[in-house]
Amino acid sequence: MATVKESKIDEGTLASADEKLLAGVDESREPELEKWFTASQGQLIWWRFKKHKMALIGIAVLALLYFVSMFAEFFGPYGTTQRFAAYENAPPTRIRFRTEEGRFRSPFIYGLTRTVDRATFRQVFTDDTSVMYDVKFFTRGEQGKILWLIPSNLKFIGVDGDVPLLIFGADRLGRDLFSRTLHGSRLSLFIGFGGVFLSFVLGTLLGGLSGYFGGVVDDVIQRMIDVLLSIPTIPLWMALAAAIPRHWGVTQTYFAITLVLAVVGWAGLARIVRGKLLALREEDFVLAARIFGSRQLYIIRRHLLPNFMSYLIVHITLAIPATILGETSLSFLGLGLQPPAVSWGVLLRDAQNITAIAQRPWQLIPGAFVVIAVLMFSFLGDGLRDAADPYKS
Amino acid sequence: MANILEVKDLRTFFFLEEGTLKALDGVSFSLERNKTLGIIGESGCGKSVTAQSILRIVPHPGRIMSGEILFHKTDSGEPVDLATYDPFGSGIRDIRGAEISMIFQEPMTSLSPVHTIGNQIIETILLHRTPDKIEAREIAIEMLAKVGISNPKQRIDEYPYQLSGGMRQRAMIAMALSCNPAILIADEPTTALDVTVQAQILELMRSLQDQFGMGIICITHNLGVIAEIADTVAVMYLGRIVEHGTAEEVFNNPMHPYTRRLLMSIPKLGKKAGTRLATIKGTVPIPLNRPPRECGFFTRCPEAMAGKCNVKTPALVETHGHSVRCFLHSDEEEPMVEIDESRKGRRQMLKETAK
Amino acid sequence: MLAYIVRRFLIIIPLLVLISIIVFIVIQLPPGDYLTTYISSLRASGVELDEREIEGLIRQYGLDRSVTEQYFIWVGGIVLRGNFGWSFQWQRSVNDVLASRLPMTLAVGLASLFFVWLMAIPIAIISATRQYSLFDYVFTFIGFIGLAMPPFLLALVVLWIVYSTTGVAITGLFSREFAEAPWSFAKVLDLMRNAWVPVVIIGIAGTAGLIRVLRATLLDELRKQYVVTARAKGLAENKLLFKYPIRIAMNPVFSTIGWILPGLISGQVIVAIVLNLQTVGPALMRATLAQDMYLAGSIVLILAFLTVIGTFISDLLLAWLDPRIRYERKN
Amino acid sequence: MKTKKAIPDEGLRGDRLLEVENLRKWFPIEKGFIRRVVGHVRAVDDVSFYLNRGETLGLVGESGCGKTTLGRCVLRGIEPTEGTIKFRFNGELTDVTALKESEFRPKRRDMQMIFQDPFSSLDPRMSVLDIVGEPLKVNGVTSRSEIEDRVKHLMDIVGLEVKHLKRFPHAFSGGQRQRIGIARALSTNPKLIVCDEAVSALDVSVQAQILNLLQDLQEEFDLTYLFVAHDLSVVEHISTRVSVMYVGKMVEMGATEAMFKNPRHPYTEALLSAVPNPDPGRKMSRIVLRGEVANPANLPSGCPFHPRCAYAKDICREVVPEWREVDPDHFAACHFSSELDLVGIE
Repeated sequence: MATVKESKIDEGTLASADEKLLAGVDESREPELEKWFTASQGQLIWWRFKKHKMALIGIAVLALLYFVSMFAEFFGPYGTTQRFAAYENAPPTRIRFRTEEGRFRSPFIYGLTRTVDRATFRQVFTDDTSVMYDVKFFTRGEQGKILWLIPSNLKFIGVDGDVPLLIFGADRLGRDLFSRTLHGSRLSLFIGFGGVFLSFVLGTLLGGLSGYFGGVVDDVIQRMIDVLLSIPTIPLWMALAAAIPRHWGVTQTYFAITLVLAVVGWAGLARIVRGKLLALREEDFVLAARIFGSRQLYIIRRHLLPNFMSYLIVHITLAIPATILGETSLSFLGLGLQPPAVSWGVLLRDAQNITAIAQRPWQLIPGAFVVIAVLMFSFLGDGLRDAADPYKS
Repeated sequence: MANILEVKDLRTFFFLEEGTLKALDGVSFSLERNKTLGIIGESGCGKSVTAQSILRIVPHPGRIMSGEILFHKTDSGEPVDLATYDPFGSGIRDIRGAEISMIFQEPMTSLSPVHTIGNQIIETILLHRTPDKIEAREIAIEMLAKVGISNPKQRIDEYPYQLSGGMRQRAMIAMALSCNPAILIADEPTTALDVTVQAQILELMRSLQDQFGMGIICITHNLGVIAEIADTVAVMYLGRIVEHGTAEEVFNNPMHPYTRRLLMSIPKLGKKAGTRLATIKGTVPIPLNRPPRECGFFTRCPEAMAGKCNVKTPALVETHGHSVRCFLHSDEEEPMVEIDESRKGRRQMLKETAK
Repeated sequence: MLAYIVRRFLIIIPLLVLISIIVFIVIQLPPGDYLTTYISSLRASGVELDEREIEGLIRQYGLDRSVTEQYFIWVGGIVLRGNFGWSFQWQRSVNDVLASRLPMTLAVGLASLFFVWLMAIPIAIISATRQYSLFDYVFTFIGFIGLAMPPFLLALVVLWIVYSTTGVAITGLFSREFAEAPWSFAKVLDLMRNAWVPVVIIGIAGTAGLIRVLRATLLDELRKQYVVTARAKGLAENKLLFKYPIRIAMNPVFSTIGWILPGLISGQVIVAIVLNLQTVGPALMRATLAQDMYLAGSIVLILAFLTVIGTFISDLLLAWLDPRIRYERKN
Repeated sequence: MKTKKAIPDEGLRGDRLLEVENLRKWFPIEKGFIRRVVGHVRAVDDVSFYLNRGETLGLVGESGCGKTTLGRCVLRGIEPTEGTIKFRFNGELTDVTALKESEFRPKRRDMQMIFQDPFSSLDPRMSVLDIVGEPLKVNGVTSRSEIEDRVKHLMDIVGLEVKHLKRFPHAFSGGQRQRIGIARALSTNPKLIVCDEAVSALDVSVQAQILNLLQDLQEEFDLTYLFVAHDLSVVEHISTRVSVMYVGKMVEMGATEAMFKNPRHPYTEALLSAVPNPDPGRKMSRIVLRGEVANPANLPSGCPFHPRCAYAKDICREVVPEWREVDPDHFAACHFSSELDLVGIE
């Protein structure tokens, strides 16, 4: 047909000329542009995310934290229960590079001698400068199982000799706080995933049902959310955590705590999922899909879920630190994980009163890990939030 | 000639991450008292930035880089150059709302949702006309009556969402005219309105012009609205005025290929001429990182001349009763202007030269 | 509007009933009860009770009845007589235990709220109006840290810093000499001297949170067209900011007072334990551990009640502050 | 006076593609937490019309008059409250509203839609290939190469460059996005396309391109359009017949030219006179309507237009005017449509 052909010449050619003008670029940049034009939402998010420096720092630090926590047996010089009887309450070991004579040498430490100050009856640790102990990397230490599987006694750092290397000092039982913090990070960091995973499943499911079915189902779920959100979080956590039997093992307690944290977490998520679902249902492309005959489930799978997945990921990233804080708080109160389990919260329990802190301020160090982990997650979440909607300006 | 506003060679650039966006690249026009200038163009041509530049409310990161905006306060008095004013200073603030005021496209978002319309109108009057609150309220009520809002004594205490779209636009107009401005800038005043309401607002603007005698700059993409209301018309394309003349001249005797095609591309009521509309290929480009010398329209122009339109910038030249910027009509070239793009803006540069 | 208030208020009742049921179930969740714990602790200290004595105790505490009955007795007491039940642990009525602690809890919560506002509002306004300035960056960063630091950890750190520099252990709301003393001017002064620590600590996280929210809202509002309109009127920038965008951005701040306060109160539970405050926090902690179910249940219930009432107040405030919402309700 | 019929011959009249009778869409207004229904928004209220194969019916009206809802109801994008929608499937007029969703789904391919917003109508996460190919996939075409070939062909037809197959919507301008939407609508070889304000969001020069494209496609593929728009000039340009809506009701329907020259309803007259004319020479007097559009949740008694009508009499306040054929194929709902001498466009 003549007219159609003509229109094609007239308007078809516009496309290529048009976009060059749109972007205002010369021909040489075309391949680069084409990459941009054929980029999926995921790629656009990633490109945008990469520009967010804080978020990149966040992801790098978190990667490091998780890596170290997984290989705690390797990075921590000692086991969590290994005690150094002469080193109870010992301060962090000073790693030295200069001998008494003032010469520089490879890193070494001194052993400590414990005396009691006659006036205050306090313990005093003094350096025993008679022997220098070399600090060594990749040494052998106590046998442990890396990743619960591989038996190994290789340690990242250690001391040549029989004095302990207490990088963060020792607790009142003479255990190495550094090793305990690294081991503790495993429970603390991963409880975030567990709790968030559970609340994610619950929240997406119930929020989805609520938004999808509407009507009575929606009403019931919404009221449930109302009730849950009306009960203050921390008291509810406390009351629920108190129900965990004391005699349960570490694993059981761990999952119970995860459950407790998720009980509160899902409600907020469900509300977001529902709202997003309702908004997306109104989008024209969803109506279009219905009009050309798509089934409901297909629309949910193909259009709705992918479109709010990025929001969910953002929400989750920001929910993980909340869970970490929750575990820390509960364990700190003694309602969460119990010794012999080691987590940041459990470790901070040893710094519960002013006497303990005054004696061993280094027992606050696990707290710094909490702050760093949470901070990095916030950076990451912020970056993701900014990148999540790549089509907005 | 009683010009109240003369814009000369105005350049407003936006410094974006992707590069410099030349929203206005040498715009010149003038406005007479009691007359209406219509500025037409498609989205991205720079028509709204023109309005923002005059009032010095160009959003960040936009800057006026060169040019003059001469505003004649009275016929006799010396003109002031608004382009040299500090956008946050009291000089321009005394002019805004008092001598030059503006109405916007979306009357819902243009008014604060949590303040009554009365509050917002009275505020303007208190700023510029009278410090007396009671008098200001009376003026506001009078203005509301003038723009055709029935029962103004009651309506003055209503919130914007309580009014219909047309009523809100009337309230906006009442606010804009409350201090008897010399110039009213209307940025797409009827675009968000239904056609019957649009007719009411256009009618209102015309009758108010008769009453108040202000000059109007009406910015729109709707050719019908322009034909309806404007005495002179400026057609903008890619940050430049491509054609400028009386409404009759521009509509009946368009000379720029863009104007011509634009007029042919819209369906006209009652003139079903043939089945196909004329089209312009492509879309309006964004004036980002453009070559320094070109006719912006050459990529879409069916009459473009290679070696000419793509390498030289035509000048706006008066021929046959109105001005046009096209090499088909005159070989004259726009003089090259060197702009220091170091983000300084005109004001700073003027300051530096003064030192 | 009145109809709206009534209707909105009526929703609260079923909500509270549901909450009380959930709270009671949660409190009943731990295996065993107060008596079992009590008896075993007696046993540990060498005191053996015979069957009759135990049964007597069970009856005395009402533990022979079914859980449903216990619930109705408890709730019935609260509704009919304002009696929250008996605290096994304190051997006093729950009302008694709370009477001394609840006012102090509320006072600390309110003071924290004002601290939050006093700090957050100006900072947020400056941050938003000077976006990307050094001020903005610094406070955004501090805000991040404030949010990342659990309040109890902050309390510990402050405790340590003050102790290591001055040697004073700042715990409790009163100095030792005033702790048991009757109320007097000197006692109030003493309270002021001690109370700022918990107030600041509890307030920090809230401040950080509010700065973030308010800054974001304000940045949104600053981009709105009505700001341009106001500017085009010739309004000075500062006047304009306060009258329009700030006024509108503040709506959520004032209207959320209802649920911020309960949030601060429940947030102070852990801080109160660290700082050894005479508020409901430590009481709740001990009650949950000792399975002192009526005390624990009442505290959680009261906090939930405060939240629900707070949300109600917030809704009303919002309707009052924002004419748009008022209007929607009418129609 | 008898108007000239827009439909060329009697034979075509029998070629009905769509017949809509007494269609209603009432949205309940709920109040309180028990969701008591306190009233209804009568978005579409007792509307009847038909469409013949190959024609374009323009549906005009001001915002909130229910034209978009009507367009969506016809395709059962929104379930109508009441009424019948008969569509010709395989030569037979079938009542679509009587079908279950599962029975209707395979028939949906015959009726498609083009949307107003070129941004929200395309899933940003899908490439052009996926967007245009999706209706094929959903309707049982499984071979990827077959889908790709068909999509390339469609892109060619609507004036998109085939090499942009793998691009995502964000790479296209508004006009091009609209072309993608058109290609998607065409993919199932539909008979009817509802164009919901298909050109309103576009710049004027691009609008002309899309209007031309729509006309070319109609000719080539024997398409029937229900063209929903608020711009009367555009509707006049593209439609064979026009129907005017006012708060949920149709007030007039007839062949475009005849109706615009000689309207039979005062609202049509007012609407036509309000359109600004891009011809500075002709500043004609216009009818400026008083008052505001009626509230569809609380309609005035009698004729819903009577509070604003310059010709209203007592009967208009009391009796709802009937929808009747005032001339052959020219319908109007006004008590005085045969008496009034209304002015159209010259």
